[in-house]
Amino acid sequence: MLAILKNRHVRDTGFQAGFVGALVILIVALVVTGKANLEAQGLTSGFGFLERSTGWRISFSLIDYTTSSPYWLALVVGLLNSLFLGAVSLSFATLIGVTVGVMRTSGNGMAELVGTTFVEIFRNVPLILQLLFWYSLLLSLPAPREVEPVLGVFAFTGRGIYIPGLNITGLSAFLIVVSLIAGASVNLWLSTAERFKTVSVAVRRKWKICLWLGVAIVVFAITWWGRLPETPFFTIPEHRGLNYRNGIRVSPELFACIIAISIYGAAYIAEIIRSGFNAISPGQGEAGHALGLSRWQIFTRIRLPLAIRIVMPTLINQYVWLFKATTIGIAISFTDFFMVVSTAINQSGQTLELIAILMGGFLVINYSIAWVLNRVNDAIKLKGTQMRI
Amino acid sequence: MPISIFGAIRKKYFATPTDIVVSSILAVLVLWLLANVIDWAFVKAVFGAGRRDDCLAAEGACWSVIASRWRIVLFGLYPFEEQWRSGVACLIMVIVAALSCVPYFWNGKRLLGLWLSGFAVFYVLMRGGFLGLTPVFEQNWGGLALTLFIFAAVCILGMPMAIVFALLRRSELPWISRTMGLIIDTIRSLPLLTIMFTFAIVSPFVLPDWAVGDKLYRVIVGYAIFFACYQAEIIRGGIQGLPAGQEEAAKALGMGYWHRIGYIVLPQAFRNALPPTINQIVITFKETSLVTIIGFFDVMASGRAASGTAEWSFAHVEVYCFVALIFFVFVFSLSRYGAYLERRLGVGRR
Amino acid sequence: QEQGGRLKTVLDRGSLLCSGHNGSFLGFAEVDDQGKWKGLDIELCHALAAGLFGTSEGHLEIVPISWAQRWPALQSGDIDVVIKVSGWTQSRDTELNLQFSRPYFIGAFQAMTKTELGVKSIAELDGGTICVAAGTSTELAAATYLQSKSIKVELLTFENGDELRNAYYDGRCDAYIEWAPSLAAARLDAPDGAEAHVILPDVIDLEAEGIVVPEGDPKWLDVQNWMLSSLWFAEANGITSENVDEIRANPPSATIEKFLGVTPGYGARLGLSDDWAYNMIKEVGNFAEIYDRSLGDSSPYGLPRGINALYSNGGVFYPLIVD
Amino acid sequence: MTEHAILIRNMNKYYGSFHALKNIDLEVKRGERIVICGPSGSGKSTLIRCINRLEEHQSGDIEVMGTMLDENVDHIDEIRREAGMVFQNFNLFPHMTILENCILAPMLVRKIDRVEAEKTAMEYLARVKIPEQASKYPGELSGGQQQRVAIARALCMKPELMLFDEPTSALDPEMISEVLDVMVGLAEDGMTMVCVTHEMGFARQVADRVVFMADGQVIEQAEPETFFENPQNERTKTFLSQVLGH
Amino acid sequence: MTEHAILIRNMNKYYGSFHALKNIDLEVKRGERIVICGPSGSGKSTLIRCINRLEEHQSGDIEVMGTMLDENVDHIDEIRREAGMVFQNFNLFPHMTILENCILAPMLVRKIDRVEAEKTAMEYLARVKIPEQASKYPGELSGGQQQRVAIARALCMKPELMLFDEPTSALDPEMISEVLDVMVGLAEDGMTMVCVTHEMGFARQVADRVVFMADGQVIEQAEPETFFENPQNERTKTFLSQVLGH
Ligand SMILES: Nc1ncnc2c1ncn2[C@@H]1O[C@H](COP(=O)(O)OP(=O)(O)OP(=O)(O)O)[C@@H](O)[C@H]1O
Ligand SMILES: Nc1ncnc2c1ncn2[C@@H]1O[C@H](COP(=O)(O)OP(=O)(O)OP(=O)(O)O)[C@@H](O)[C@H]1O
Ligand SMILES: [Mg+2]
Ligand SMILES: [Mg+2]
Repeated sequence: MLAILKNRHVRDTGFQAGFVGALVILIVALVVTGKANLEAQGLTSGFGFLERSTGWRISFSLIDYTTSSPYWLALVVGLLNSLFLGAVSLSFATLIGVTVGVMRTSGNGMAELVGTTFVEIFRNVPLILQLLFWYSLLLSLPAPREVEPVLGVFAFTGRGIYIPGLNITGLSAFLIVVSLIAGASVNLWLSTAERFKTVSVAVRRKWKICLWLGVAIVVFAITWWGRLPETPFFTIPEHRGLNYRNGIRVSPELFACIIAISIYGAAYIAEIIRSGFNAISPGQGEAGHALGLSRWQIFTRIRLPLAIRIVMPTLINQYVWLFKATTIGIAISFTDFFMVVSTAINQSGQTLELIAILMGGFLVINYSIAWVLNRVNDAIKLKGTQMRI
Repeated sequence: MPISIFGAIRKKYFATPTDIVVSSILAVLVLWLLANVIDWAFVKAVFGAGRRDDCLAAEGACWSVIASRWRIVLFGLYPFEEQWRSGVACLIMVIVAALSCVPYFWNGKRLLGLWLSGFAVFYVLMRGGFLGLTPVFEQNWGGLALTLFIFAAVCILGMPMAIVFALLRRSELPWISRTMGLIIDTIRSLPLLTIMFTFAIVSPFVLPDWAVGDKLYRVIVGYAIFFACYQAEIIRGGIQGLPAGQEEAAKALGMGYWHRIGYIVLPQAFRNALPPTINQIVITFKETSLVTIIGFFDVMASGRAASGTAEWSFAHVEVYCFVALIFFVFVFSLSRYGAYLERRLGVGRR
Repeated sequence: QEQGGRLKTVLDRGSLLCSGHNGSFLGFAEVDDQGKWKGLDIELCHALAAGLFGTSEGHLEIVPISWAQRWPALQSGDIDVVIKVSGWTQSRDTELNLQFSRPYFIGAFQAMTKTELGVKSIAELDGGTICVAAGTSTELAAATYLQSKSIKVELLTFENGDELRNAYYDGRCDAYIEWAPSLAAARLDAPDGAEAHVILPDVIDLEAEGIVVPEGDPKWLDVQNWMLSSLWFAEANGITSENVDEIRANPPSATIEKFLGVTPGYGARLGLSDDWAYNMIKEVGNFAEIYDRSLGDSSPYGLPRGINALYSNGGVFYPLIVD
Repeated sequence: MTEHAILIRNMNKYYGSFHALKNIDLEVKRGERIVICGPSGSGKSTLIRCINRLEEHQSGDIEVMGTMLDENVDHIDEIRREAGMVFQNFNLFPHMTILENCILAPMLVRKIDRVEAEKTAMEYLARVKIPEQASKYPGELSGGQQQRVAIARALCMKPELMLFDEPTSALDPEMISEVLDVMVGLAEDGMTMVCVTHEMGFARQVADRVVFMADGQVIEQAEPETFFENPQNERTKTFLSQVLGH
Repeated sequence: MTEHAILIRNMNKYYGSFHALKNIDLEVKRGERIVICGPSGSGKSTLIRCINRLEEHQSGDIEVMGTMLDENVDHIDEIRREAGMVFQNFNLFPHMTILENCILAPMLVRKIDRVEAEKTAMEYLARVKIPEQASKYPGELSGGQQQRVAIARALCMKPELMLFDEPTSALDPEMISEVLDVMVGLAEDGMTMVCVTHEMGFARQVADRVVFMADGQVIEQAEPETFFENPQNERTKTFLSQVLGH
């Protein structure tokens, strides 16, 4: 008997069974207690409430939503808002981050100073504070009545930023962005995938032209289909009464979220980009110089592509992390997924179900982001064993 | 070949025509920003306690609100007469943090002892109920002290968890490592806010009554688990950086699993993982500010309470600046220290 | 939880866990210069604790809590009672398994706008923007009202009271819908002076704010109701924290004698000590005093009682019969 | 007490589907000194690592100092205590001083108290001729010194048997001899030794038997004289001509 | 059109306060093949890198193909177009295929259209004997192949002059000869070459002149015969005895 206990295989099996078993028991126990507690309080469990109408408003929505819409639609609205905010602010964060990262490695003392200051300030103050700060700043812009539009088309008011825009539904705008991203991905795939290696560049170029023609048609179709009825297709903001009319209004909540997350994210991305540039051996640039390439050509053709390849794995983690940071929008009532769930819990009392939906949503989104970006990374990463660059 | 100061400046800032343009534009931008900020924060600002009416008239910052209500920002709801305790407690935490930057404390036992004793003193002082100190319950803690308390508790609780998670994650037994991997990946892809929210709101429903505890401690546990999942991956990275021969040599000497882990693997893994660990701790401190959203009176919330009264409700930007400064001081010094360590370790690496 | 559980739990624990705020809510829960809670809701917490334990000193814990968390926190036992300006709505009452006490404050939803706009009624705000607090009954009421009157405005929601007010001051919206007390407070507090703002007469809706306890705990609810009633009873009978000792020494009537615990019965039926009302009045005073300190003339807000006065002064509140 | 230090019977080892050791039979008597040689990839390291269970074998028996190497964890511990091992890459613990490296296992595994352990350690460090380095860290020593510390560390556990896996192959030529000297001294003191090495001079000088491996099999075993002068197998001859040709 | 490919007069180069090149005078005629050698740290790389302004010199004149190397950016561009360079570490762009590496600069700098550039590239790749690798990435090639690609890449710019900085020193012995073969072929075609190398066989075979440097100075210049058989300077003798001794 004792000998059996001393047997390594028996032990290993025992440990594993014990660990997994304990975990399963824990989960079951939690669920059972949860059920019992909720029943004791007379709360009905289940997902039936998703069909009930909510009765509350959502101030920013990409799709049609009214107070009589059901809960599931509210959740979809929140999810789309989160994705929208994430997509926009991560794009800006990347743009700013790369710029600042480049500034910090540019060799220009002034640019380095500004870049460093930027990073140190915005990385060392909590995001929530920055968000509240930008929000107060935006709110303190003057009221629409007092604002003259910049260049005749952009109005920066305390009530939002007005920009010229197409009169299309939010959903179709979202779909357009999605199709553009999809087009870009296919493009990348065409130029990097192993299986197209044998196809000549000229043929591939033709394919790409077809691809972008297709994307253009799709985009156009979506735009047309998503027109708002009885409005001109293209409008610019103009004064009317107390407010600006026409054009697209970006609410201060959304705008503050975008600024805060973009800048906070940019500070982190800048650091990553900087380390990427520093990891490139100077020989690469020298080889470019020796071939007579200009500074700009060396930057765009050699150093930037290399830096991006080096930092891609780190960037992926950073993107997932930044996307999670969008939940901060709740602090100024941007109706993202978390805010909608939180309001729904407050209004419906279906705590457990909604939390499950919340977590499920984020798991799906984040795993998807990581999956897509990892595919991108696989597509562009340096080929071969020699990793010295 | 001597180089003049002007030459150096020229080389650094105005080497090429492009550099000249970039530098000049940036310089103008920086000066303009700086001028505005100074104008607002100093030239046109109102200083000194209780000058609300001057503030309303002034164009610049109203530092008067800080002068009048700084104690609320720092100490929150802590009883007024007892606030010295809160202050001393904060100071102790800062000292503990500073001491752990001294290489003398860089081993598991000393570091653990330092933090545990520092934390214990902090808690006892804050909580009171002995030596004639009136008891003050957690609900009345607030401001910086609460932020520091949550932060320290998360680190102290999370670090051992992280070690356990990391060891389970790289266990040779496939089911254990896979299950742990799944748990870690899942928690890592959830936002911290949702984790805190869940532990604050949901856990009372699914836990038996005796295990529920105060909301503060539930949130700390939730945050600690979140922290542990990130830190576990960092530690795992540190362990993977070790040459395989280290563990084999220990095995060949007849050392058992715990001895190998405790004496050979972990000490080296921590050394490898020091820079990312400090980075993680910095992030943890910053993100402690999220607890305000789930209803705690931390330094963010107490900041808002400071301007949340009839008298001062116009002066929120100033209070935000003050809170930002507090965070900046802490976070900046920590991250600078981390950068210094990284350089130091980088130089010493063989 | 078994019957009467929460009262017993609280008494056994020896302290009351009452809802606070993560930040502040003007007039109802604020922090003074010394870091002490004050405001109408907080005073009621004090009254309740004093009634339960003789004094609130050492027996009251104000637990900071956000709006979104008050129901879960109540259900999970993090707090014993929600006194956090919560409107009595049907869905809350039924679906959320909450039970409301009789209202202790009536807030009329009204809109405030800038005088210079020259707007006379909400209908004239058509095309403008209105700020409102998120996820509260205010938002719902405003939306319903605007819908029914076919007024097309944009509703902007804010989670936080400070944010909301500042949004309005900063011109973020043309009008600001809130219940009247907050509006009045905000108006008095406006950076450009009270005169620059006007509260439109349209009453969008009324909201009755009650104390909230979990459903199925009648004894605990009874305590809440009788606490409120006692505060009004004292006001109606001119009993204040100043003169309560005097009156107790020589009670003018048998009812008051009973009320103040000179003769037994008033407390025992609720499971409290008989002098609980006395303790309460002694500590926080009658409802008028509480109101006066928090929102009325002794506060910076100077908000008139209006509808919140006793029936005898044109309000809607009245004490129940003490027998 | 058996007379065999190591007894391997019909042992097979696979890495996945790769058959790394094929039907190995090997006997090592107490006090015997064995040198194992053979071309790269022939399974020498694998064999020696199977003996103290750094690798697991799939079939056949291994008995070390009379203890059967089976799934019983106590047996594994027992064998590891009795067999000291020295690696090609030294594998000293870089975060501990030389002395700490040497006393760690005796204290933890043999439960010897610190003073005693330090005494032993200093003895063995003196024996490998570097007592003066005791308080340095491994990173501050040369390769040859590090390898000598590794030998001392193994000796501190007072093993009955020492296993060496190419102890000199990571060393610069001038350091090889100082390590070999130590090993020769050890052999002269009668320690049972199994040593994988390409140092044929060492084999000639101290080995009681040379074992030649190729392709995961033991091809030939013989006393050094016979082995070097008169190898039987073709493979052995080619190998020897290569190694000695250098 | 001057007859000099390179003309360096009294050139000095400092790294901070360190005087790396001291009063260098050097003339290279068109079609001449120069080998520069000297001990490590003597400034060979620095000299060759000054010629195409990868390093800036502080005083003295450098004239390449009749163009003065001064602060005028057009002159620098001109010189870089005319001088191809091959580095010790190949420095191929790892994110581009071999072909893309070769056509990048001709397309961007010489504005040659893609089809034309690819044709030229394939010619030169054929000349360095790896046309079949055109669509692979540098990481997929051996070191010798990479260095040959680097030579082809430089040739694609049709330079008048080639600079080599120890092109074989990062290579394994068996790859050195394949690179040297390509260089010999280039020399035979009459390309002007300046080559830093320690391959004395190569120097003997193709060099018109050998330049010996030490301590940032040119110590001795001579035809290979004279240089190897009859060195004048003491330093040269020591150096040669070391290099040839191996
Ligand atoms: N962990 C492993 N997984 C798979 N195959 C392995 C592993 N370790 C060793 N091998 C293979 O087993 C064979 C024997 O390896 P071993 O290291 O024992 O050779 P060796 O005789 O010690 O060679 P060397 O003289 O190079 O050290 C080799 O073919 C090797 O590739
Ligand atoms: N960027 C630099 N900063 C400072 N000093 C440098 C720099 N580059 C080279 N040096 C110094 O200049 C001197 C000449 O260096 P150089 O690289 O030209 O030598 P070399 O002859 O090419 O040597 P090797 O044969 O090792 O390549 C050396 O002493 C070196 O330390
Ligand atoms: Mg081996
Ligand atoms: Mg060189």
